[in-house]
Amino acid sequence: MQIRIVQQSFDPQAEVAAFAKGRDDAGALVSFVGTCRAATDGMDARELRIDHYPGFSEKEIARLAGEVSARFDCPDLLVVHRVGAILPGEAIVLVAALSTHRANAFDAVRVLMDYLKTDAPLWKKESGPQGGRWIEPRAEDHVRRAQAEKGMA
Amino acid sequence: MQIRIVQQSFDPQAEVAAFAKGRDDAGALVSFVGTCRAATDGMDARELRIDHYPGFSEKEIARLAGEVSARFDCPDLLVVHRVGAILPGEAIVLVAALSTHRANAFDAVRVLMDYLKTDAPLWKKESGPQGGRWIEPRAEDHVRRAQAEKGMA
Amino acid sequence: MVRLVFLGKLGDVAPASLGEVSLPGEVRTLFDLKSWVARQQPLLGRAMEATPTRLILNQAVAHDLAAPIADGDEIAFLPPMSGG
Amino acid sequence: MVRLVFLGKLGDVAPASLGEVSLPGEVRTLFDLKSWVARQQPLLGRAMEATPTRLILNQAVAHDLAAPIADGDEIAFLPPMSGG
Repeated sequence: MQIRIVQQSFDPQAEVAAFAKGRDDAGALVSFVGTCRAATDGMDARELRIDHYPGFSEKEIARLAGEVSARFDCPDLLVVHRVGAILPGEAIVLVAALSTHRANAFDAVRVLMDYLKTDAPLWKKESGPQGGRWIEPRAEDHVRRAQAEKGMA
Repeated sequence: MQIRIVQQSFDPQAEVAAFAKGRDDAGALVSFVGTCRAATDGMDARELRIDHYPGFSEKEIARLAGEVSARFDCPDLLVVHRVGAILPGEAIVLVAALSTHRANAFDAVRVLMDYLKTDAPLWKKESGPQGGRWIEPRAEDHVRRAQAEKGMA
Repeated sequence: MVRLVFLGKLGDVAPASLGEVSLPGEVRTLFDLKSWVARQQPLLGRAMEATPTRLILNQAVAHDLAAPIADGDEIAFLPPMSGG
Repeated sequence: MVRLVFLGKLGDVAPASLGEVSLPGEVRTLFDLKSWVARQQPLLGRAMEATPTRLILNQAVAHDLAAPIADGDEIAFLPPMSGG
């Protein structure tokens, strides 16, 4: 399991390539990349800023990943989460899983993303022409989190 | 929608990078890579060979991708499928989806993989020390295909 | 003359000579063709019996084996698929 | 002296002067601390009331606000998270 919080822009495909390199024992690789969008909810987001709580954020993300890894028997997980000021087009989060079975890898990546949305100690602020606003999980994120918990993911 | 059948080894992360390049309108990118494993089901697979039916295979995969794309409102799909002789560690299949919503992208990639396993006109043969054997979809592949069809994926 | 294509495990037992064939006059439909192929090549006939085999006529799935075949057609014989 | 950390929207309204504070003797628990902070900085107090705020004591989630605080502790105030 590899968990990293990074301050600088990162190349998600290069991360995935490094993660999967030499792993010809695992036939299935699933990855998710969340990218800073040019426009969100009709707002022209010029910049995103993500706060973290050094030490605690890493530890909590590792705990969430550990839960998901155990539940789906998928030890090979990678999480890279960007913090700081992020521009449109830059990657925010990467979650990847390697497994012998594709169902486990799909479940692990999807559920871990659901967990991160509501439970990762990170705080997102969008800044645009109308000023800034802090983003909080939407009702659908909580619903998804609850479904993921119950195994309906 | 991009569908490609390739005869030569390909770099799945480079394909995903090219697919997602400049797409800062789509926040979610999900990808699946299936790789030729060194060992399958206790058999030491030295080489995999995949036959295809030129023209028809591409057309059928495009039809399956079109169905999935419409069902999950996810027009941006990429499928790269290797054919010919494949060595352990080489990518066999890449499916990727770009979307504004992660749920759609996850569903599209997962269900398209389920479809490809049973319905893509491709034929896999494993060759190892004990000789060759043609692979047919397993019972679980058909179950997954039926579930995917019914929206239980 | 018609062109025949045998995929997967059927390709392993189909001789190259079946690639381009002149059919006798009584072979008019896909059903006739399948029976004729099985008679010509018993090994291939048994392989087609042992596994569900779909026929593709000019690159389109043939749902009706009563479909007629004509000179210049391409017919493919597909055993169960295993992509992905 | 204790170290206080305010995250997200709470960080926007917390003055830098709250980063390192000497607490009066009657501030013994996390509950006391939260009330004291709200009295010192009414804007921050209102922000904490308006949104569910979790307290973290020395990098561990504090489930019990009756937990005592001691010299050298680090306490973080967390509004709802939004990762991923």
